[in-house]
Amino acid sequence: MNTGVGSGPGDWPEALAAIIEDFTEAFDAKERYEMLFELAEQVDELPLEEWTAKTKVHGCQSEAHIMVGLNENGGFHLRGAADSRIVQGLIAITASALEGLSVTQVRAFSPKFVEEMGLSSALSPNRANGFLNMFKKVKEEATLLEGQDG
Amino acid sequence: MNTGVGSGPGDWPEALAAIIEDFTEAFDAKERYEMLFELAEQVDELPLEEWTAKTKVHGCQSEAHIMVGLNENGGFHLRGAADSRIVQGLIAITASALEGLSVTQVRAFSPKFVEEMGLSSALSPNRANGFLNMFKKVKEEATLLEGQDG
Amino acid sequence: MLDVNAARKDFPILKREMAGGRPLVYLDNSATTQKPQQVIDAMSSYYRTSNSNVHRSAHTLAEEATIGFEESREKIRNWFGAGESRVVFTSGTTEAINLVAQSWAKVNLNEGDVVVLTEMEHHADIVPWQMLTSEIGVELRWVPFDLETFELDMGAYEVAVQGASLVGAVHTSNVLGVRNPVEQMVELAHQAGAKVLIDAAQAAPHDRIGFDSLGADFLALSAHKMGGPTGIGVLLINEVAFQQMQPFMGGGDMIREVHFDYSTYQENEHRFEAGTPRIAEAIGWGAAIDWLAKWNVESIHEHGLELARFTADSLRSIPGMRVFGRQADGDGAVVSFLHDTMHANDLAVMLDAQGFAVRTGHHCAQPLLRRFDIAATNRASFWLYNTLEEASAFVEATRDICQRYS
Amino acid sequence: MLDVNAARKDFPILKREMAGGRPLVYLDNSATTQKPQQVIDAMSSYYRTSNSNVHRSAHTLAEEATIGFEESREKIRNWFGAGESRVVFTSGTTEAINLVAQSWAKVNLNEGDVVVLTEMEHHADIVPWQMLTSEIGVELRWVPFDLETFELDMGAYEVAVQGASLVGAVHTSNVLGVRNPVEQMVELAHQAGAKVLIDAAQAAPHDRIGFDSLGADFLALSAHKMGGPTGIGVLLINEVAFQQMQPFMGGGDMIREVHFDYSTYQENEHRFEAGTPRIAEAIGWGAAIDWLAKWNVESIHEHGLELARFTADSLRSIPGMRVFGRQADGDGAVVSFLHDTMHANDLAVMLDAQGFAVRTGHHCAQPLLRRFDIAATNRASFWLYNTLEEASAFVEATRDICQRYS
Ligand SMILES: Cc1ncc(COP(=O)(O)O)c(C=O)c1O
Ligand SMILES: Cc1ncc(COP(=O)(O)O)c(C=O)c1O
Repeated sequence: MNTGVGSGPGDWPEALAAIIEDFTEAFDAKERYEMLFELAEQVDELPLEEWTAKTKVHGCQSEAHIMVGLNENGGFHLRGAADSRIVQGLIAITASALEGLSVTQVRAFSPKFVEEMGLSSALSPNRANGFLNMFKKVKEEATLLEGQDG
Repeated sequence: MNTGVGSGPGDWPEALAAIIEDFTEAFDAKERYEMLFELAEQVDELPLEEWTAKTKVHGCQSEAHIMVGLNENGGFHLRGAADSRIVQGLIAITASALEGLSVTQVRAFSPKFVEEMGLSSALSPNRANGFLNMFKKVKEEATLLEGQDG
Repeated sequence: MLDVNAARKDFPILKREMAGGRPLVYLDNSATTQKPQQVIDAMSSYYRTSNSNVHRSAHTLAEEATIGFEESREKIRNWFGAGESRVVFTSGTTEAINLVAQSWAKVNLNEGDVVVLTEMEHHADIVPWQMLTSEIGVELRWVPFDLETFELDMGAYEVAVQGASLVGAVHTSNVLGVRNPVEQMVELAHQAGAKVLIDAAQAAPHDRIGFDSLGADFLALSAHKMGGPTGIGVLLINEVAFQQMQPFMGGGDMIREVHFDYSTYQENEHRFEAGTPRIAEAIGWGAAIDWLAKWNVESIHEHGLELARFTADSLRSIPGMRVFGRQADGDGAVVSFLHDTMHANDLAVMLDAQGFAVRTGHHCAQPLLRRFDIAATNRASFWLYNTLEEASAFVEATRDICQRYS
Repeated sequence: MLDVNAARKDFPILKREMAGGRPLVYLDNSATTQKPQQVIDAMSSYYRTSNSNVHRSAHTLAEEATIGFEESREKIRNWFGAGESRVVFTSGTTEAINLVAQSWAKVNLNEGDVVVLTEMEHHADIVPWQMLTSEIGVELRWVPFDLETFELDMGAYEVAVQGASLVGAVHTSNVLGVRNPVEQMVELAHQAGAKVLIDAAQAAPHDRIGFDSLGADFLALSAHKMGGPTGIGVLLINEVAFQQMQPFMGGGDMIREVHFDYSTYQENEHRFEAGTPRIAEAIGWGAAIDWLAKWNVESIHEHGLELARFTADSLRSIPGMRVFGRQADGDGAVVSFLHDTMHANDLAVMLDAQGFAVRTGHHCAQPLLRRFDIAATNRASFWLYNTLEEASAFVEATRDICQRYS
């Protein structure tokens, strides 16, 4: 089992490595999307009332919102939601990948894990951009978090 | 041997039918063009001094000029010249086809004989237009000739 | 009756296996149709045996290419009943409409002149006119449609054309499938002294259009939506309008003489076709028309409509599903739909994972969608190779996804 | 050294038999090159397996088509060294130059502003500017060339660019084969504050162009002259100039949002690519670049030049023959010639009857030809598959025809 810090392939934190394994073992794309739909339910959902211009992820085909914070142990914690379940599933995976990390670790985290999950058509050029925009926003917000700390 | 009056395939005057036969018996396109070059020498050439705006054939890739008249027997007679030998060869064939006909016969003459001669690439869309323009001009001028008569 | 199975055999892509070994069910025909092998072969064969630049040259390949290219123009002229009109090749419907805007409207209209458009237009028939509002100050008048019946408000149309100079109207909507009463629209426009441009991009694959008999002044369409290749389309132009047009782009092939201080232009269609033309594309399109001629266009139309009706009716029975369109006689083989709670993209991705290709988004008709207060629909669209089995499998997959995930 | 025989094998058309069973000797490469089987296959395979409309859709075929299309853009960007610049697809060089005229010049220039052109320009780089003189009143300044050395008068150029806003210059002349000192021309133009558009239609198949390092503002070329399909070309645009451009044509794909009363546009290259793009064409062009990458561009250049030199020298030895061009290092593989008494068309037709395809006419450069007081030349032009044997057979056939019939 992998216990890396997310620098790239082969270096994923445990929770993420488990999700990747589940995905790669899925029978086909249909099953993988079904898993995404399920994961979407498990995110710490950002309720509609908290969706603002500040939380919005741009360049995404769906309306997606994220907010970063710290959990009770002072580790990184991501909340998010999207009108698309699939996008929300990707947010959920990201959240679980980054949960509890330090801000420095978050900023160094590679987005390449999605490529390993076999979600090629969910990660269409457009959609992939959406994911990458989301991931970039997470890192930017994480940096602000650090600012708050220091 | 054919002794028609030029209404179309199978109805060509003798002189023209002979030329067509020569052409269809030629070995290949190269030989046919060589024949055109030779025929070009046999036209009753319209000398440069007589080239005017009135004699000019329009829409032809080369500079071509024609003048219609009557021979000693009162039959149709075509003189012409072109800076292109190939075009002049086509004028020569036309002249020999129409030689001695009545104006009415000239006006009814079909231009389809060139198709039978296997000169496809000499009769490119552009060039064919040139030939057809020339043939049309011959008929128009023939009509004027009639006007002069009457 | 259309022999759908015989038609299918000509389309190699329909044999393709998708994710999980599932067959491809291609329901995105309004975006672009698939190409029969005959079209692919015609282009390959052109490149393998006759490829050459066209016009003004004396060698055999150039002759063959020129003849092939110009023969395709004649095929298109005949197929669309434009024997007394002009056939100008463009890169597609979009460029054809821009050509009307730039070569006709900009030259013949003045500030304050009115262009009438319908609220059903594709962006291709909106943006060029908006550009012209800033360039020369024409005014746009919009003709609404009924949100329940999806029908153009012909009363409003009749009022709008009064004093107008040009009408731009989609023949068959790519979102709603609605076929507009173009005959009546042309008549009313002409009575009011306005010219008419018909966007027939969606009608071309399903209808036999008679341009001369319809009497419109301009008609635009794309090869790629009727079995032909990408990169080519056409503007059909009535002779009177043709004579009022000025060249759009300058360059080779469209000129007669070029001097340092002035140039003169061709007087036929080439006047509007600057540069090396789309030779292989024209030849491929000609082959598409030859291929289409083997089938009966009326039965292509009927077949498509039958699938669209079945699909629309079946989708309506899915809880939370909204269907846009009426699928009346003459309409296109298009069904747009949107579920209340299932995100359109999620539905599309789940369908795709099962081999169903549908389009999702605004279909380049944002103003139309905004009238319904929505930003996207899913859209299934059919052509002659689609079967009732495919439509039915598609509906069941959709039902299943919506039930499980919405 | 270029392995010409290996290269020939990839071109099915070169096996074609012409009139009388003679082999095809294709010497009309400046008009359009032949296509390797790999290019034909790439397009067929696209149509057979992935054909779909691109952008904004969620199904697999649309993804594949989008990726293929955009990957081709990147191949073109890399091949032409435009990593820091913009790559806008057009239908060819001609449309690319019209795009500069309409999207940049018309927006940024005013009455009296000066556009400098050379007397060597192709009509594609003349007519769009003449149109602009009547549209917005720009002035044209012509830079002459020497009728003996065929070289651009750089002294006159340096004077002409003073106070000019734009220079339009052909990289390599399609009639003379002369390669202009484009590096120096860009530098002088930029010193004078003028932008520079390079017409690289003839350079593209023979030269490795580095757009970013050349530093020109615009560069136009066509796929069909470098082994790619008809119907597609490109305009490379420096980032600063790109930001100064306004959309040319309106429609799908180039918009961000369309409202009844206004629209907003994409900010990347799509802004200038209205309508369904040339998908198969882009993919075919990408395959042409992959294919070209297998050969050494420098040796393609050297090979072509060697054939051109041999041909020019040999033709000069035919009595009454005039050769236009210098075939200096860096020049294109083009030889224009004209016999004193043998009509250019007659020569071409006689050559054609023996399987030799040469171009004949004004080569879309009437002003250039008029400087020589002629209306046409014959032109032999070479590419990597032409052999010395072909060139030599061609010269002998020409010599023979001129001897016998002039
Ligand atoms: C120098 C030059 N410029 C422009 C063009 C025009 O290219 P296209 O016809 O592909 O637009 C050509 C080709 O004929 C050319 O040789
Ligand atoms: C109604 C309608 N008009 C115009 C177009 C634009 O066609 P193209 O993208 O081929 O120019 C389309 C296709 O999307 C359409 O459906």
